[in-house]
Amino acid sequence: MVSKNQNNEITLLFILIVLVIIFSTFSEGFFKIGNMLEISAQMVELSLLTLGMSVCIISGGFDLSIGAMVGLSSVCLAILISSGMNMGLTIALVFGLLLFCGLINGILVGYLRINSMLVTLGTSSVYMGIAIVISQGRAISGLTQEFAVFGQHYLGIIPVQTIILIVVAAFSLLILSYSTWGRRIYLIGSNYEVARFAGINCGFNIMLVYVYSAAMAFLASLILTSRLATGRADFGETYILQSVAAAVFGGIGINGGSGNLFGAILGVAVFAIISNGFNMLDFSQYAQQIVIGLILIVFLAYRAQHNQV
Amino acid sequence: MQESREFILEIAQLNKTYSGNRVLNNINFDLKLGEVHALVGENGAGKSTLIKIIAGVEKPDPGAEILFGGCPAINLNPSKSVQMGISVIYQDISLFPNLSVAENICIGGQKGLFIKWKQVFETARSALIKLGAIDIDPHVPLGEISIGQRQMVALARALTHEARVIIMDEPTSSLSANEIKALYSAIQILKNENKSLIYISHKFEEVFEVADRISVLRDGEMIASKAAWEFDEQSLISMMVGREIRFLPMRNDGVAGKKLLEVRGLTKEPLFRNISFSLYENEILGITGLVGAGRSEMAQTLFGLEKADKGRIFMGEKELSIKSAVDAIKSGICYLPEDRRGQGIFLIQSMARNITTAKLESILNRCRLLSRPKEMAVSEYYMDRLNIKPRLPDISADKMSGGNQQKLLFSRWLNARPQILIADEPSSGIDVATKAEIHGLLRELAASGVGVILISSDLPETLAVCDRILVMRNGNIVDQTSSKESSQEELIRKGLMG
Amino acid sequence: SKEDSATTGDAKKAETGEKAPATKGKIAFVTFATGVPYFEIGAAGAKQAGQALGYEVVYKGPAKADSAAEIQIINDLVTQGEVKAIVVACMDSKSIIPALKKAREADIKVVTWDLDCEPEGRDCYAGLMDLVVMGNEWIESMVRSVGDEGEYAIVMATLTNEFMNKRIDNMKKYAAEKYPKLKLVAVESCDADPQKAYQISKDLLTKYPNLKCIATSSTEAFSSAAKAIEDDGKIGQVYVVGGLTPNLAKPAFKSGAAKEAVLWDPGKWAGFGVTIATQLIEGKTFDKVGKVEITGFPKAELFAPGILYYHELLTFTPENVDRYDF
Amino acid sequence: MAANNNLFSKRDLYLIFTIVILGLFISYNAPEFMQQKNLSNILGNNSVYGIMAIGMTLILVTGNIDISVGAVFAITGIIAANFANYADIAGITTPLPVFAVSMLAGAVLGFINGYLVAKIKLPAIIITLGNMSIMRGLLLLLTGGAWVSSMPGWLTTLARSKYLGLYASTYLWLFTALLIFILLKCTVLGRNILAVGGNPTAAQRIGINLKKVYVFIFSVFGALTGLASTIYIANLGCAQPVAGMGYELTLIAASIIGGASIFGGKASILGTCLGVILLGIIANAMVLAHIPIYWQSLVTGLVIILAILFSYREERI
Ligand SMILES: Nc1ncnc2c1ncn2[C@@H]1O[C@H](COP(=O)(O)OP(=O)(O)OP(=O)(O)O)[C@@H](O)[C@H]1O
Ligand SMILES: Nc1ncnc2c1ncn2[C@@H]1O[C@H](COP(=O)(O)OP(=O)(O)OP(=O)(O)O)[C@@H](O)[C@H]1O
Ligand SMILES: [Mg+2]
Ligand SMILES: [Mg+2]
Repeated sequence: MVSKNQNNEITLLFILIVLVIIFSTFSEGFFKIGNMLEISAQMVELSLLTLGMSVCIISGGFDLSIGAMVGLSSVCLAILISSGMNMGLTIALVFGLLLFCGLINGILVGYLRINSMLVTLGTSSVYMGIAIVISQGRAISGLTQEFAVFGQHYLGIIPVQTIILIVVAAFSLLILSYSTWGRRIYLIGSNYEVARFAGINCGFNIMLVYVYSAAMAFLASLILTSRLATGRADFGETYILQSVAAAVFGGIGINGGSGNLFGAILGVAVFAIISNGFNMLDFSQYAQQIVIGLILIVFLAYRAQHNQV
Repeated sequence: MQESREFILEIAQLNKTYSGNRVLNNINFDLKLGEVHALVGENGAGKSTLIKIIAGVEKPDPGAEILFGGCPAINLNPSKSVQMGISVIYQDISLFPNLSVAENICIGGQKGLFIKWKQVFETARSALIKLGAIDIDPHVPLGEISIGQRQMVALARALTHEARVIIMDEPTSSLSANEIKALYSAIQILKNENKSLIYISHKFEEVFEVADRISVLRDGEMIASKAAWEFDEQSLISMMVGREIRFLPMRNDGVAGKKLLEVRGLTKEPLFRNISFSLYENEILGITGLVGAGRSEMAQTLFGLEKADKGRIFMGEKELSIKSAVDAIKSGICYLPEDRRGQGIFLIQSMARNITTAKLESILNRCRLLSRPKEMAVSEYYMDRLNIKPRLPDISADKMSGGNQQKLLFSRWLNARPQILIADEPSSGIDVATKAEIHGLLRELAASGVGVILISSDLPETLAVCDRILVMRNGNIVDQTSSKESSQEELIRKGLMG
Repeated sequence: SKEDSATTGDAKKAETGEKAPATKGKIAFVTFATGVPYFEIGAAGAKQAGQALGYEVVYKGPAKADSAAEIQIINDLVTQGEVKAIVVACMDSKSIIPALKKAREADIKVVTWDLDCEPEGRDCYAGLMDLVVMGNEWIESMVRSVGDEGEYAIVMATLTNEFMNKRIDNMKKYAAEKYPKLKLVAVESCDADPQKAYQISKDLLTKYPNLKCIATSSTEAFSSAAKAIEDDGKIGQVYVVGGLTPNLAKPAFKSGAAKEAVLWDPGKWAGFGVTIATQLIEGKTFDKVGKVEITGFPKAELFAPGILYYHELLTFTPENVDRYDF
Repeated sequence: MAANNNLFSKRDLYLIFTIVILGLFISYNAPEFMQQKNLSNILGNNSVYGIMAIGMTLILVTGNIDISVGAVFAITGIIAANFANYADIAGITTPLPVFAVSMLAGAVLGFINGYLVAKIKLPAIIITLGNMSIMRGLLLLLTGGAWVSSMPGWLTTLARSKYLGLYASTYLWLFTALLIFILLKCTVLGRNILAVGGNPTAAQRIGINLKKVYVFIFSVFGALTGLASTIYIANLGCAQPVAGMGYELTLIAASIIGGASIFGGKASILGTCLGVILLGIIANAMVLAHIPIYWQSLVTGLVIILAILFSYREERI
């Protein structure tokens, strides 16, 4: 028997293939190795953030501060690197900083039991504020050539960031499906009260969720900052709603406790292909928006109908 | 004219299939005016499914014939059935935790644009008084009262609405003797008003007390439908189960072992105070009392879910400091909660996941990752041992019948290998055969050295299984008896009534 | 009547310029936000100029101001490999560089207009004038409106636009040096939200009763501040200055909240960018600093290597505003 | 514990307390804060958010969410502005028809949202996200991004009409709050809405028509958004196709600060209004207390977190 989840991923794969065929027939440039790799590289940041967001949603919450954390981390990375600090040390420091940000979110949500949307909306403003204060609204450049490795280099023909994504995604999939922490996240997300009665340490496990999400935000910002060779406070803003949309599109249940990270990544891939394909086809931006909206609703309606039977 | 007909509800050739799985097979069923028609059957036999179809919540397979008051009821949906005068108390107590008790009782029946608050509260209060549930404040949000009290609210709700057919799916699973008595008298009043009732229960004394007619479902088939006096308990059981069950003497007549647990002066105002007792190896300690006596709260405090005001807990010689459920499980104390849906089962998760939760360590492989084969092995072991149906570890728990969900919950705590198991109403909603199995399991556990605390409102069950019984009332322990004392039943009844 | 139908046919073709056959090539016109009047006017001008020169101009930009999305559009254009030139307004002068470099490596001419990027990212900046210095014109406009003394406040669009920050820093410095009696009391940012700009303006009027002028650096801020002054009953007491397209400036002129608005014609500017791009495609190089001959842009000059200015700043006033329509 | 404590709660008191303390603190640093003019400005300006936040609360009560509010806001704004200009030519000089048209347009768009949510049985977040994309795309396609400006005076003067020291828009906000409060508190329909939020399955089982409830609340939200957008265009004297970007999060924040739960069943209309006022005061204080712009986001965030910690106490035992 094919379970619901697998079913979902098969449908998503099917959609991906259909889209690729459609775009390839209408645009010569689309189905080329170069472009495919370009798509894979373009979707990395959103994918990483969607991983973080998905885990939050699975645990029954939201993390709206990922955008601000990306900005904060980007600014810090750029300032430290451009001021000549050793790259390894910088990365370690900023990574530590973001984990700390995640820890604060996690403590407020997990231990103080404050609504995650509220918490992360508040901390988002704080993290963004710190980023703006230390960058004074400037875009910071002057990054070293060495730092370009994360976002501009290739291993063979494969972009480094694509490899990072594959490794991180595989690791996350493994952790979420096969570690006790991952299992507990699903259980807490499906019913917090029941999880408490089952003797699950909800506070601690939820705290880790937000730390994980912060770690994903760090990686996304590392790649983004390196790819664009600039640090900016507002780099992450547009990703928040996108990541929620991609997660839900990929089959993560908005009420928590269900869904699969593989589906979420496929969700991002569909978005990336649509956006790339339409750019190739010289579609107007407005028409693109309309079509994306239609695809979203029609596909989900189709899926909802079929899951009911 | 039609009101004078004998049958208010007639069902013929009813089938129901869930994704290819037939759970109701060619059912014929009818309900007379002013009759109490009991529906019995094993867990998963299809009782709830049948009444959900009558209530319009589930759609039957095509071809079924349903007549209500002589008229065909086609394309039933919930609002239609409510309009026709069908009122249901669902097994999963379908109420609104965010609304007050009074609103829960009155909602759906109000006419007009505005709510007449005074009327709502008066109606609610009088319904509650009719059921003797005077301690339930109609102003309190439903989410804040205990599961037993919620069941009373659901009953009050069914009495309030001008229904012609009232369906009760295990209305007493969380109730104790007094409330059940009140229910009997309420049912009598309804009968006198010429209302018809369908009554589903696993408790035979109830069935024989209220029913005029009894229908037996087995594996989705209607086995028999006869007047109540034509059955006796044994024949009913053998029809339900299809075989004989023997009830073993349950009590442990041997000497109790070492002292396992000692509780001294446990207090959490205003729920309970000054609770002191000991628990010994090989012993099943019963705690009984009326709904709202504070038993569940006390157990949850022992399990670390609530913080006590004062009191000390010793395990052997060592004093325990239990700050959370994690601590409690580490010390070997496990708690099987009474509110299955709100506290027990992860409805959207698979059966296997529900079973292995409390001891994930047991299904880790060498890399400290969850091993699917091990998980399957563990869950299949318990599905066999407790006869959980359907035997599909991957389907989600919300697709299972209430009794099977309860067995799932039981498996979870068995798998956690407790030293002390606190079971809060473990046999609520469980059929006789399984109940016997669970009692056997509890006894087996006790024999293997585990201390069992059985919280039950079901007095016969308590008397049959427990070695020693504590009686709680209003948060105090009022009485203690041991099985050796002769007139214990009397004593307990006295303790309960105060 | 035959002639008539022929001309209307031509006009139709002209309108749907993209479908006109046998163009000399395709040029991408990229902005960092769409749905903003400023860029829409620019896009129309760019298409018109392209058509006049025999090129097909495609307009692209993210739905919402977003530098990462803009960069992705550039990347996609490069992979697609159909355009001969990109005329781009850069949201961020630095982060866009790697993408633009790739475009240049792929033999695509890159011309920036509106907001420039770092020199290594483009072949040419088709500019209006030194935009940082342009802020000074607003200070001059302020002095023309309210005199050279008194309190003023600045309302800017977003905090994270480095270029705008530079311009405002420059404005502050210029005002402080040239008009020491002008006192800057506050700088606020409205996040490009008109409603927030309205609220901030009202709050400024409350906090600083002696305020004489609100200098703004974005369309939203200008029109919202003008309305706030009107609603607060401060007409004649407080003025708003800054840049605004003439059609949007009319209400402010009518109410008397503004005496003038200093801006340029974005359509013309975009057309300038497209014109430069076509010249680059056709092999022209700009290397001699000084005046350059470009039809339609009499004041055009090569200001420095790679930087062209066409010097056409417009000052809209209640008197002349009806002469423009954009 | 009062019976209907989901409409009036201790939480509201904590919020009021928080707001008062914050207000005192601000006026210590900026005496202008307590001026009657400033207070009425805060109430007037924030009525745009206030009215929509009440609608959003209504959506949240049922366990749904609406991301498309910004797009509906923009569309109704453009429609209202165009209508006002035509009406002016046709000789109409009262804003009432503009409100009516805008609210009607909003209700229609809301109806579409509600109908899809009820029909497709999908999380509203994703349906409204898709609709947002479609609506914004259509709007930009049709308007080409052009603003509608030069509104007739009889509409724009609305932004300065005051009665008893309060702006007209404040009264509209108050009226909306009262209306929705009465709806939830006193009407059968309102209780049904709460019931749906508390337990949709149970609600269906007692014969409440979920579809009707969803369509109703989304339409109401749409109409309220239309109301707010008309106030907005009257305030600003122009309408923009990009208006309302990001409003959804602000509105949700206000509702949740006020005690609503995104999982449904819980709401406080008073709390939502207080949430809007709290956010409005913080924004106002940034200017009055002369916080440098680069510090504003940081200070805002810290104040919000403190306010949450402070007013969240009741929730925890
Ligand atoms: N939604 C569903 N999908 C698939 N199977 C279902 C679903 N609901 C119930 N079933 C199956 O139908 C059968 C009958 O279930 P039902 O709930 O009617 O049993 P029951 O007689 O009420 O048992 P109990 O006494 O335990 O409540 C069970 O085997 C159950 O697993
Ligand atoms: N969350 C709560 N808030 C306030 N009072 C509560 C809450 N939960 C339970 N109570 C009250 O505490 C008392 C003890 O409840 P408890 O559930 O412990 O009783 P019980 O003996 O287990 O009865 P039951 O048979 O209903 O489970 C009851 O009066 C109940 O109303
Ligand atoms: Mg059942
Ligand atoms: Mg209990």
